[in-house]
Amino acid sequence: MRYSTKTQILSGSAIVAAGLLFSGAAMAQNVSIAFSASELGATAYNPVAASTLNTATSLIYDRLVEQDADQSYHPHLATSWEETADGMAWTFSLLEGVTFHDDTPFNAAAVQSWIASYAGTENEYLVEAIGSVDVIDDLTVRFNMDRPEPNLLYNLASAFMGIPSPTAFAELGDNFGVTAAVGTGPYELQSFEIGLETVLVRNEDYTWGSDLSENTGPGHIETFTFREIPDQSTAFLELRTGGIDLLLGVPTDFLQILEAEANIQIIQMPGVGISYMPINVTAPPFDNILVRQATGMAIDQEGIVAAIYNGVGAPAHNFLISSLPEANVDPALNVTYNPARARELLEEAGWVMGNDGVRVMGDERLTVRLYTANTTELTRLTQVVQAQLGEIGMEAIITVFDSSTIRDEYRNNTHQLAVRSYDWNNSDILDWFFSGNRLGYPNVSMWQDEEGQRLNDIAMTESSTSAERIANFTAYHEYVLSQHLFVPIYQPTQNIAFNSDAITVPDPVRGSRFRGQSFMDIQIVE
Amino acid sequence: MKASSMTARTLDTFARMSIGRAFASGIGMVAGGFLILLVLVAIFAPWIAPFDYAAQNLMNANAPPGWPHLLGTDEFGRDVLSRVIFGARTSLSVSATAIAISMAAGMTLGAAAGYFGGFFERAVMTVVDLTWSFPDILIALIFVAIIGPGLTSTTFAIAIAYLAQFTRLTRAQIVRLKRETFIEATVNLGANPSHILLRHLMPNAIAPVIVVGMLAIGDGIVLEATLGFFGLGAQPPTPSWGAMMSSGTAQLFLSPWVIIFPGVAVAVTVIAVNLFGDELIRALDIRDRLRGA
Amino acid sequence: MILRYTFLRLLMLIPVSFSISVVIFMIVYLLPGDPIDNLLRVGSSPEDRAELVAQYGLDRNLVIQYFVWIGNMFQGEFGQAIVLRRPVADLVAQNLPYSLTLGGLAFLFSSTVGMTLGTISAVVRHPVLDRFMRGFILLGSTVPGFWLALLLILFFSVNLGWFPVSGAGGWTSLVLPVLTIGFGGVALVARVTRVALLDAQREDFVTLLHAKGLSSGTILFRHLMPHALLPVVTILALRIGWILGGAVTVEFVFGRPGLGSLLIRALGQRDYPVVQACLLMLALAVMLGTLIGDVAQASMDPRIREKKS
Amino acid sequence: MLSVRDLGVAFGAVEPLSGVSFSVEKGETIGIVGESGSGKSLTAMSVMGLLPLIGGRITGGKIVFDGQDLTDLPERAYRKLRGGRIGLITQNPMTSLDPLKKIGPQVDDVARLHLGMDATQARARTVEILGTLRIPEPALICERYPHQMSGGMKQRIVIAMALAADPDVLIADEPTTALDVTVQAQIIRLLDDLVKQRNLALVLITHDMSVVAQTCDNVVVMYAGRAVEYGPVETIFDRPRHPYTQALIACIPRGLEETARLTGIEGTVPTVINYPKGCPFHPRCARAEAICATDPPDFSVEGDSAAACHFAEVAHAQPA
Repeated sequence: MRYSTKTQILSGSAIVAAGLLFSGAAMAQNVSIAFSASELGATAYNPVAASTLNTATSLIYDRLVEQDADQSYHPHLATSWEETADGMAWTFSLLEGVTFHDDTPFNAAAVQSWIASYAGTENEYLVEAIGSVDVIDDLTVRFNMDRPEPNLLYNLASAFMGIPSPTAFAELGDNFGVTAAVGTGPYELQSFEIGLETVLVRNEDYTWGSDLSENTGPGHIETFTFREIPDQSTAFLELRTGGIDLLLGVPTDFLQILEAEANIQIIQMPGVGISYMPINVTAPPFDNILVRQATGMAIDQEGIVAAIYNGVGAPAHNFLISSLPEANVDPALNVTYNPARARELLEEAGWVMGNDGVRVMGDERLTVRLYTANTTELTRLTQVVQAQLGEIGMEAIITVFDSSTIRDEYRNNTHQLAVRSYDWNNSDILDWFFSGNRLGYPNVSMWQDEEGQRLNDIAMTESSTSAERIANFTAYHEYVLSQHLFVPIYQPTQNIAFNSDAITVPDPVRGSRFRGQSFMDIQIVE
Repeated sequence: MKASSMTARTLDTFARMSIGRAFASGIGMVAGGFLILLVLVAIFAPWIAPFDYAAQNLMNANAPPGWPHLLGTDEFGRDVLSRVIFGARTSLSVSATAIAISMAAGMTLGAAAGYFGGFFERAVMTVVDLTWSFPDILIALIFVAIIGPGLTSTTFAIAIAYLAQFTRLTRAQIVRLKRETFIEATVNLGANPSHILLRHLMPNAIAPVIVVGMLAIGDGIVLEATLGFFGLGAQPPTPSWGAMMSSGTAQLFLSPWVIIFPGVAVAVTVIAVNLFGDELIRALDIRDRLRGA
Repeated sequence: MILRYTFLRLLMLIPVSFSISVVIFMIVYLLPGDPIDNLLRVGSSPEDRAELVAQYGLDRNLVIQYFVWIGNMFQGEFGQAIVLRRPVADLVAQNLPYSLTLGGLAFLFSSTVGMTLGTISAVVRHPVLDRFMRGFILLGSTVPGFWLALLLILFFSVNLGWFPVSGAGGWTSLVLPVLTIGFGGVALVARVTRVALLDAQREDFVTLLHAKGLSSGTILFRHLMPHALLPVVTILALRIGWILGGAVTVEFVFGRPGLGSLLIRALGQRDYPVVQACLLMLALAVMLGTLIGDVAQASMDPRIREKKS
Repeated sequence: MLSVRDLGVAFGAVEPLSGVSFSVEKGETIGIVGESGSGKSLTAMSVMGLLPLIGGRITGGKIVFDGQDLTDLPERAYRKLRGGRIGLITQNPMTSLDPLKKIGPQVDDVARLHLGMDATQARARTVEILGTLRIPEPALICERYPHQMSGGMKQRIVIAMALAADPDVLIADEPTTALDVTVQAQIIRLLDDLVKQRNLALVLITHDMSVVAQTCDNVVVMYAGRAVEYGPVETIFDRPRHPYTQALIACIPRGLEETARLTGIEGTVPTVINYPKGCPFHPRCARAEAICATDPPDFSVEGDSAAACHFAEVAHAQPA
């Protein structure tokens, strides 16, 4: 494995190292990958029960259906499906000849027990709408719905609906996904050291890849080593020195440097998340809607994208990623930068400018608590937000917490503003963040409102067709925007970097994320 | 009251004489001079710093050293020189207050343990030995987990990490002095324990403790920097050398000056503290009494 | 004689370890928030919460919980990690070897290199060497670990490519972390050895040793080194606690697992059983350190052996 | 056997010892006496060639041992002499033994090094020597540690070490100063027997004139780094010709009447940096004249003794 050591930092001169002393460059067919920062710390490869899953999961398990980048659905373990007109039943015909890693057969009975296993788990909402499952014959299964669920296909394509082997799932119980993970996927779990490394080895008798991969047979690569590297720049250096071949999440400020490297290629995929600032409506002064609206107008999304993300990614003006149909709301509701109007609103709300640049009302200063988690990206964004709030006379005091402590703070309702981000490419994220029964976390805005709840229930449970669902969610989205519960800031792109001297990666990348289907097409450069 | 004024006087002459000698030597002069300069910079930071340390100017981010930003700007366009100057104030004050607390607690504990001895001494020394051999970074991180990130918890974390050193040193001094004949004499004269401790034992024990305190300030700055690295020290935008050094190691590739200058500041300060400390030890001629630590 | 002395020291440790275990058990309740919040499914009812609390035995009063905990501990039953949902024993077993190899090697590196440098600087009175030694010892205590780690990675891994940037695969990934931790340790041990040797050389009996016609080499190794070892052994023994927990910073930068990092992660997630187990392991290592220090000193110095027993 | 001619020693610019001469034959004891700070211990270190250890160097004179001049002997050869043919007995027994090692091995070293004995032979020899020094159960003692021994016992062990390789010369640097009176007498008698039985040459350095009187054949009186009078003990004690010697002899407490007043010498011993010019004793000398303050007196020889004093002839009268 050859690599160039051109560097601008210390020596400045390009030194090509003759021999490689370290063992990373195993000649055997192995590709090593580093997870992105958001995927670190997954506790188990158990799609049914785990709350966080990483990319390796999509290689161990297959899904009935796969979703492409253009939101279209492609068959995988389900060859075809049809939904009854009233949306109360779905029938799937299954792929023949598919076996789990423990050689037990994949059939209708397996699907039936798999759907049932979601009961009582954190991911139960995925199958909530399914009343019961009937086995028609060995390769046909029917879902009898309690209510129409236009989002079913989206759920079935999600990583959380990978299909585990029922026998192994029952046998291992809580240990499933920890000591062993049995699915039908192209790769089997060889070893898993939590917080360090996961090694997958090729499933030789895999031939049922989806049409999102050119190679539907066994993978080209013998083993994939997934590594968890907590320090961002260490991961970046590993890629530079050939310690890893593929980095799944590249921080934006490294893009500039990586692009300058001859042997490193960058792939930018449309973003699947938003960075935003939730406003706690129960904490004065933000119980006044004018103050909330003013706060929204203080943030210069375009300026932020240009300055600290050097033009990579896009500004966010509402709560959903722009590729979702429910994102095109009435433009007037979009949150845009307008500092002059923001100052007027604050004056209107009674906050007059004090002598030290901070607004006052009576003897009270406009000083607010601004929380964020201790990752480099978020701390940097929070400091820019702090400065922009300062421009309109609002003094924000930052406190940086580690990720789980910050949840306690939200639950104890000690925050006023926070800077955070979410990763989801479906409009039901609105229910997740704004439904009344999830106050504190994830409903950081602590918002409870019957009109909001009504619109939420209609969108979640009473949309029978996808067109209807889009309309309902758009209405809900617009109502949420009108209440000024948050300030959208930035839509990051998904950036993946790989060592082009070591591996070739399919381009364009199929699917909404760089997942199992793309790994099938990775090849080693001889 | 009279006793304290007498102790103060002996301390005063003692200090003036030894500090003078410490400054006399070449190294002592340079190191001591640098430390005085540093304290002045920390005190008059607002007037010295060319820019407001928190003023962001995103258009001018990551500008290399030059004019008007002599040491360049960081990823928010803030002036690195001003942040290093204000950083001196944070790092020095955090470390100095922490060591002061640690010294006060350590001396009281050590003196009591040394003087009363017996089971009390055994208990105190065992606990203190445990904190000393427990990694200081872990003590600090546990402490921060309990009372949350920020400068107050960093100060207490550093104070606890060095408590053991001062307790051991004071106890060693007291135990050694307790056997001196002049102490037995005062005991026979019917002086009560606190009188003996305050008037006689402590003044003699103070010299080595002050010197070790100085050296510990250097270590305190390093520990504060490490806590900053974990993002648990000074909260943005308050500048501290530690936080600046760990403001995302990505800076090393984009704008290394943002990390290198505070790093140099830490190194030079700690070296100056150590050099001056050594000169002070030689001047006070307490090398052997230090072995109790 | 040594056995009797060690046994006595062990007896003295029992009350200490008891009080420490109580402190460790209580520390966890000082942490704000609790792990059940991390576990609770979003929007679950108070009954779910109560059920989970009962499942982990957090509802019983503290004293009972303590004795259950200690009872399990003796049977090697560390309980179930709440957030990571696996036996604590597995977690510790997975992380301990990494800490032991890294910490152990760093310990050996800093003691051997430290002692050699200390001895050389005490024996060879050469002004230039002296200045270099003082400079090196000074630098050892001024450079923060994470900074040194970064510089080493930049120089050796990125520029020269001799060692991997991070990870825990094979001996090559150990070199830079050991150097980073060891650097501080070497400085400390060298300083202590140097002072101890200089003091030993000033002892009266050294004149008689020369008068007996012994060569300065024999005097140094057979008579002076044992004297110098006494303070060095005490310092090293007290640092045994650092083997397991001291490498947190290095483990973070080099992306290596270890007991220290496990403790910090568990602290963040308020995973009580893991925090308690890690703290207990560290406390045991520290107590073991003080015991080994005392016993080593007693075995080397007959005066201590007589006095204390 | 050992003769020292005009020995001069310096530490950096300071010269604490100059122009010292004496010689001693086998079976003889020579005493070097003087108040502390007179440089007498330096003679021991010079003869042993250990001055570099304490930062000193020989500036002049010769040390002839068995016909060989030691001042320019290479270190390797010197090391063979040390402990082998010249034994040293140090002053403070409490700190002369390595506290971490047992007694046995510390004594065996000398025999193994100089007589090429193996462990068992050396140990047998040690036990035998300890026995001759009247140490009870020597075999047991070998297994004990220095801190378990009394001062007197430890001094005997130091002596055993000095004797282990059958040396020709023994140098005893104030061997009894740190011991209490009863043990002092035993040690002195012990040394005296050794000189007689083993036909050794003993250089006894002390500040105690009564010890000199009991054991020495010849004596050299030192003051402020110089020899001021030397000669056989009888002549020196009968007719001390140098005022300092007379004063020293006068200080020996005699007689038992309660009224006897102890006489002392006014003033204090000069430190090495302020040695007075001319005769060093003149500031404290009752008979000092102008000349004494200017030019240093030569030795006025009388038979086999001599005194460095301008008025040596005059001072015959017995002190009051």
